Amino acid sequence: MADLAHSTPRSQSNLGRIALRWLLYILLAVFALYYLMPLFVMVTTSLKSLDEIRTGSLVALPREVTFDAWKTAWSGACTGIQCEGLQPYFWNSVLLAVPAVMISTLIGALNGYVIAQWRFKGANLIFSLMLFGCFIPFQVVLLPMARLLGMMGLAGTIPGLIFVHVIYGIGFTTLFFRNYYVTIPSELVKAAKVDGANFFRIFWSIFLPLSLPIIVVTVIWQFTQIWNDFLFGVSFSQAGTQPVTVALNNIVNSTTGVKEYNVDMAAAIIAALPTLLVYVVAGKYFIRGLTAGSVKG
Amino acid sequence: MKRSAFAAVSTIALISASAVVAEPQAEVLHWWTSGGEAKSVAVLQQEFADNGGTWTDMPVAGGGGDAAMTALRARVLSGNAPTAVQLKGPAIQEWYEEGVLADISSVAEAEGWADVLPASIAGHMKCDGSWCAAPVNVHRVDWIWANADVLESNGIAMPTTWDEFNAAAEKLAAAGVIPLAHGGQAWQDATVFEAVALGILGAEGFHKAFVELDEATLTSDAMVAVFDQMRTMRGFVDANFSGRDWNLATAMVMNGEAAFQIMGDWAKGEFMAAGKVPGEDFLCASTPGDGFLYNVDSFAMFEVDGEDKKAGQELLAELIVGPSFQEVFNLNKGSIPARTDVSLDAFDSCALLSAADMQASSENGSLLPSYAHGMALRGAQSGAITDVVTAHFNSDMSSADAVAQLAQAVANSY
Amino acid sequence: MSEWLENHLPKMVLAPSFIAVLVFVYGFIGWTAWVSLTRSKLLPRYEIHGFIQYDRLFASPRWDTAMNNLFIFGALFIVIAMVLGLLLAIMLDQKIRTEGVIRTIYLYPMALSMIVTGTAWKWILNPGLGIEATVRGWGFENFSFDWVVNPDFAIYTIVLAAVWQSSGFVMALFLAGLRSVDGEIIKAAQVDGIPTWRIYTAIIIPSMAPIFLSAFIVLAHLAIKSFDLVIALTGGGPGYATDLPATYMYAMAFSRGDIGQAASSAMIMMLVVFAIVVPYLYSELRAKTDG
Amino acid sequence: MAPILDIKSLYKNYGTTEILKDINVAIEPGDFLVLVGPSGCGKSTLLNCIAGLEPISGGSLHIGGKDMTHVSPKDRDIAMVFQSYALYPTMSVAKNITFGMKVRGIDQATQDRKLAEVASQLQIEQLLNRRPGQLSGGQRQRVAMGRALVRDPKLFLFDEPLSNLDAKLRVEMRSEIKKLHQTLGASMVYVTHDQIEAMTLATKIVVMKGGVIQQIGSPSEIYNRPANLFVADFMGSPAMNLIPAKIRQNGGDAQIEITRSTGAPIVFHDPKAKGLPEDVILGLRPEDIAESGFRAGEGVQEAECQVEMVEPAGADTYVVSELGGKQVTARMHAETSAVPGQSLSFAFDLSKVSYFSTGSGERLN
Repeated sequence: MADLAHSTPRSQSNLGRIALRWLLYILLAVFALYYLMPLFVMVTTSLKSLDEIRTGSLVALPREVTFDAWKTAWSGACTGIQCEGLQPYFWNSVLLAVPAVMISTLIGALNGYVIAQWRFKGANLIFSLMLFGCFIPFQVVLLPMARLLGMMGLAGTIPGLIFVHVIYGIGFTTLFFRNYYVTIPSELVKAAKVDGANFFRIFWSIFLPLSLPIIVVTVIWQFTQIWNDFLFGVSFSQAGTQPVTVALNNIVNSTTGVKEYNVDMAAAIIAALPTLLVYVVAGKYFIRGLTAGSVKG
Repeated sequence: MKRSAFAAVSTIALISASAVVAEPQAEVLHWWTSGGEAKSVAVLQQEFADNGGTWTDMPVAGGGGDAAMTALRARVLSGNAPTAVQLKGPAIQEWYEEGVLADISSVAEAEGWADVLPASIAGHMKCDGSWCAAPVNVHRVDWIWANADVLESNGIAMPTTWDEFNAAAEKLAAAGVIPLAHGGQAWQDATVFEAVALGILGAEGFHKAFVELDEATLTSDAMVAVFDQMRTMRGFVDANFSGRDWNLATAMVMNGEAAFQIMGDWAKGEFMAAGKVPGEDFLCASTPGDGFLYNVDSFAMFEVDGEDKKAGQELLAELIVGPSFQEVFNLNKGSIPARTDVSLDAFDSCALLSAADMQASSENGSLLPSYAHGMALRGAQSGAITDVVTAHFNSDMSSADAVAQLAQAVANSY
Repeated sequence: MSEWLENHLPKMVLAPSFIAVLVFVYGFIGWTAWVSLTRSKLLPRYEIHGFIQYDRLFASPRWDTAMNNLFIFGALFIVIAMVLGLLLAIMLDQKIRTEGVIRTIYLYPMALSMIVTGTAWKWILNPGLGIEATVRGWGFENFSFDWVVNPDFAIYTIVLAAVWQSSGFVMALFLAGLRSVDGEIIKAAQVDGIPTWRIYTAIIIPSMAPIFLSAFIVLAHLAIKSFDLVIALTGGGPGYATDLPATYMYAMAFSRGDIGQAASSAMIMMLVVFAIVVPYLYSELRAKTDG
Repeated sequence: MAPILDIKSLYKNYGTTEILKDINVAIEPGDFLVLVGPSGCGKSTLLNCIAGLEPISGGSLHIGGKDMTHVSPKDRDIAMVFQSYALYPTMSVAKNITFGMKVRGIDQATQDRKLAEVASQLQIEQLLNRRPGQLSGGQRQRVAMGRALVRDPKLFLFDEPLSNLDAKLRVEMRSEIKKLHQTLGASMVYVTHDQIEAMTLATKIVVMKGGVIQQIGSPSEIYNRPANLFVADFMGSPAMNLIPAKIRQNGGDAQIEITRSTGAPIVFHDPKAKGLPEDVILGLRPEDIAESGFRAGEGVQEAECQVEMVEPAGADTYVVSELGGKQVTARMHAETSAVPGQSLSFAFDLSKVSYFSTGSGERLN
């Protein structure tokens, strides 16, 4: 596939090829600018002082770089009467996202394994019912979910939030794993059965070790969804269990107070750091994982 | 298995928290999160703590309380309502009708709230005759703010009629100054609209239209005139107003980029934060016309279990309406106290003006609830009106069409 | 006994998820359907009042705008994100030296929520602060980019930001697709002397049909659920020119205390989802049972 | 001695479709049973049923004298080699081979010993630390065999194990499997669609079509006395000539008349044809038709035939002629004088002839 670029046949002159190559790079750069623009605005603003923001252009390089806003955002900004910055909420989000991602990934893997490799009557119907669940607008579920969480005694707790994220993550995680596992020949399961391995042993010893690429895709997807979630976070948390997006919203979206844009922006970047990091570090594996089968139909 | 484990953990947490007998507890849901606001709430928390209470803060900002209301609904449905919630206007009665509010009449009667609160404001705090909410402050909504230097250099005085305002605006526009700093968000459009409506319809007309939803008034020629004035105002706004936050509009006035802004008295906080002095750097006046549109923040107490929480509610209600808190809080927030017997010595000139106007309006019956800030109508109706107002302001809809749509939208909102 | 367990273990493993989906998706849809027939206000009530909420919904000009916007926004967003994603993927597939960096730059918006980027976008799009002002500052006095303040164009800024957020992901999907195309077919085509662009249009792109479908589904799902995007960028304005069904529903349910109305709009949204997803599921399952 | 594998009236349905119908097969210890048939005939399904990988819908199945009808694969004392080898991709070769033992909790020393044995037997010692992905097709095949061998099962099952190899390797592995069978004396069931593989390996062949057994027998029985037209046509390459013929009963003798488009019909005599219906299909393998003078014996009868095509194939030359409206192939020696278009005298060995019913296709003699 990648040979395509270099072995273009004689129809093009050398000069034309170089020009084309330049054009390609210029285009890529232009798009890179488009994608970077908001981040640029956020970073520059977070490094300015409030005075400079009030007086200067919002979209310009800082005249004087200061990291005060970052310090404030992390440990000093007020989200209500508590002025501890994002810090405590950040850890709430970690406590919430890590188990939720792990549980929903594991459930998705098991579900995908069953649907792809242990087909039984009705499995496809169940799968499509689950898939449809991915498309339900989350606003719809807020109120009945609140009621159920209350009945289960999970209202306002982090386990409650984990529960909600796991439930609404099942559709996508199952989809990912199922599409990955259908590309694995079913003879593998048969061989393992003859070898004496049972359902879970086959999953654990044979399928799970094979699943790294799709686990990466699923984890990235789920982590992004859960970390960035605001709606569930604001609805199903109470004081002390609010995730970082709610705190960020409290900092950024005050309606009738003085706005500190530099702190807002620094807070926004801090709140986004984990997901950014995941994409930067695991981005390569993301493409690989997609290539490894999850994109098929 | 897992669930019961969770339940056990939270039960233990509850038990350990309530081990000390009836120490006042309060989890307070509010959307005061920015610096000045948060400082104001911190005052309350301090007083609460000084009286032996434990305050748990549950701030949810965004959308003028929308996000907080989302959280509230989920909390109430899950049977886990916060102890106290920032609620205002008819929403208090709406929640009361759902049967989830607690009665705080005992506190109110012991503290004699009826004697110190203006009758119209007290009315908002009562549900079926009993007290169900405690007022914190009075924001005046129908303010017009101006940059003193800009007015002076253009030889303009604060307008007292809309015609004067229009004339001044045209003059300013000719001089290259943006006459009206405005942020094109639905609630800001509605804020300007109600100020205009109050000026043109008068106090009685305003009450008829936006409290009683009287169809004749809503479709009257005067209402057409209100929309006409809105169309005129649209011409005084710069091209980039859409989606602008209100405080950026305030900054335009501060910088002299623009001359006027019509906004509630929280805008004063922005001026103050930038070190501007009222009367010197910036001017405040009520918008043209008689009357006073108030936006009263208040706390409603929800039905909760546990002696400690009930004790917390009573303590909180007592403190909120207490004179010391009313003074300190409003100094921070830019509003004026809800109770009328608080000393105003420490307040700035704008606040004094506001307090005096409130007194006068209260006496002549022109003390009116702000529709744009959810004081006059229930959410569905005020929302329906705002839809039309903002649609008209942001398009070339004719005033006659707007009036027709207004009546229809109101009818369709029940 | 152990044999019974062995035979039914797969079903038992799937059962909790299935039950969860039944309750938390279909049960809740049923609940919403019920509530949409009531006069629920602040909190749900359960006495049926017929189709009054639907009558109100269809009488509301704001809902009209929201549905129109959904179709404009949905169509543009899906088409542009797909085309751009494909284009970027093809460009990145030309042995670009800095591919890793560029790919990350294209992909990172997916990692950010709009709560994070909303303010930055607002400034960039605002004519007085952002692109228009900057370009004018460079001396192009007549440059104009004021979509966000123009009710007729504001919806396109939503498209712009939505494309910004999602096209990188689509690119990743397509890039993965390009990388898994059988190399021998391409070699065969090159031997046949077919020009590069023809190889793409005639061989590679058609072979990625399943990816188009996947991308379409992901994008359609984003389009229908788009909510924080609008809230952060325009708040539905100017006026309610950029309202979408999701924001309409949210406004009704949570700022207006009109839950019955919100439920009826949710049901209509669900019907739209249904119309898109069911054919997809049908084709998906048919293809898979054939194999 | 009890049969090592005994299948009695086995049925297999998917919903309402019958995949396997009334299968009855038994083999003795040491037998090499080959299931052969065109793709989709149900032979792989039958193998999966034997392995316990597919539940059966009816009938019973005994392995080693024990009822295994509802026993799970791991307890059937079998080992299986798959078409795609089904090696565990994330495990080394050694781990692939010992995985089954590990699952069964066999001690490490035994595992190591058995691994060493099998590895030397298959000459894969140098591959033990590699991953399946690093192996060639033939090597993977050996590892898959190793995984089966290490089990010492009562019954080996092979599912088209050679079909993914190239021609040369296939022949090599085939003889290796045969050798293995002979040295181990193990019982094996082997699925293939390649009739040569079936003939070379089997001690017993089951020919299947459409989920129904067509014939069970030794390779020579299957080859020489096919039970019906399908078996006759499927086994052997080039295939058996199947020529429509008319039988005229003539007192003690029977006349067999074969029409042809050019010239007069051929008439043979065969007492075996006595009592057969008038219309039959006559089956004769190419090697039973020779050039006159190269074949003599009791049943040999000669006839002039028009040569249409001559295909030299090294050791033999195939000569094609038209009889009864069919192309008839004769296997002649390499130096045959046959030339297309010429007439040649053919010798037909009627002692080897098979008669089939035109209606049912069943063998008549």
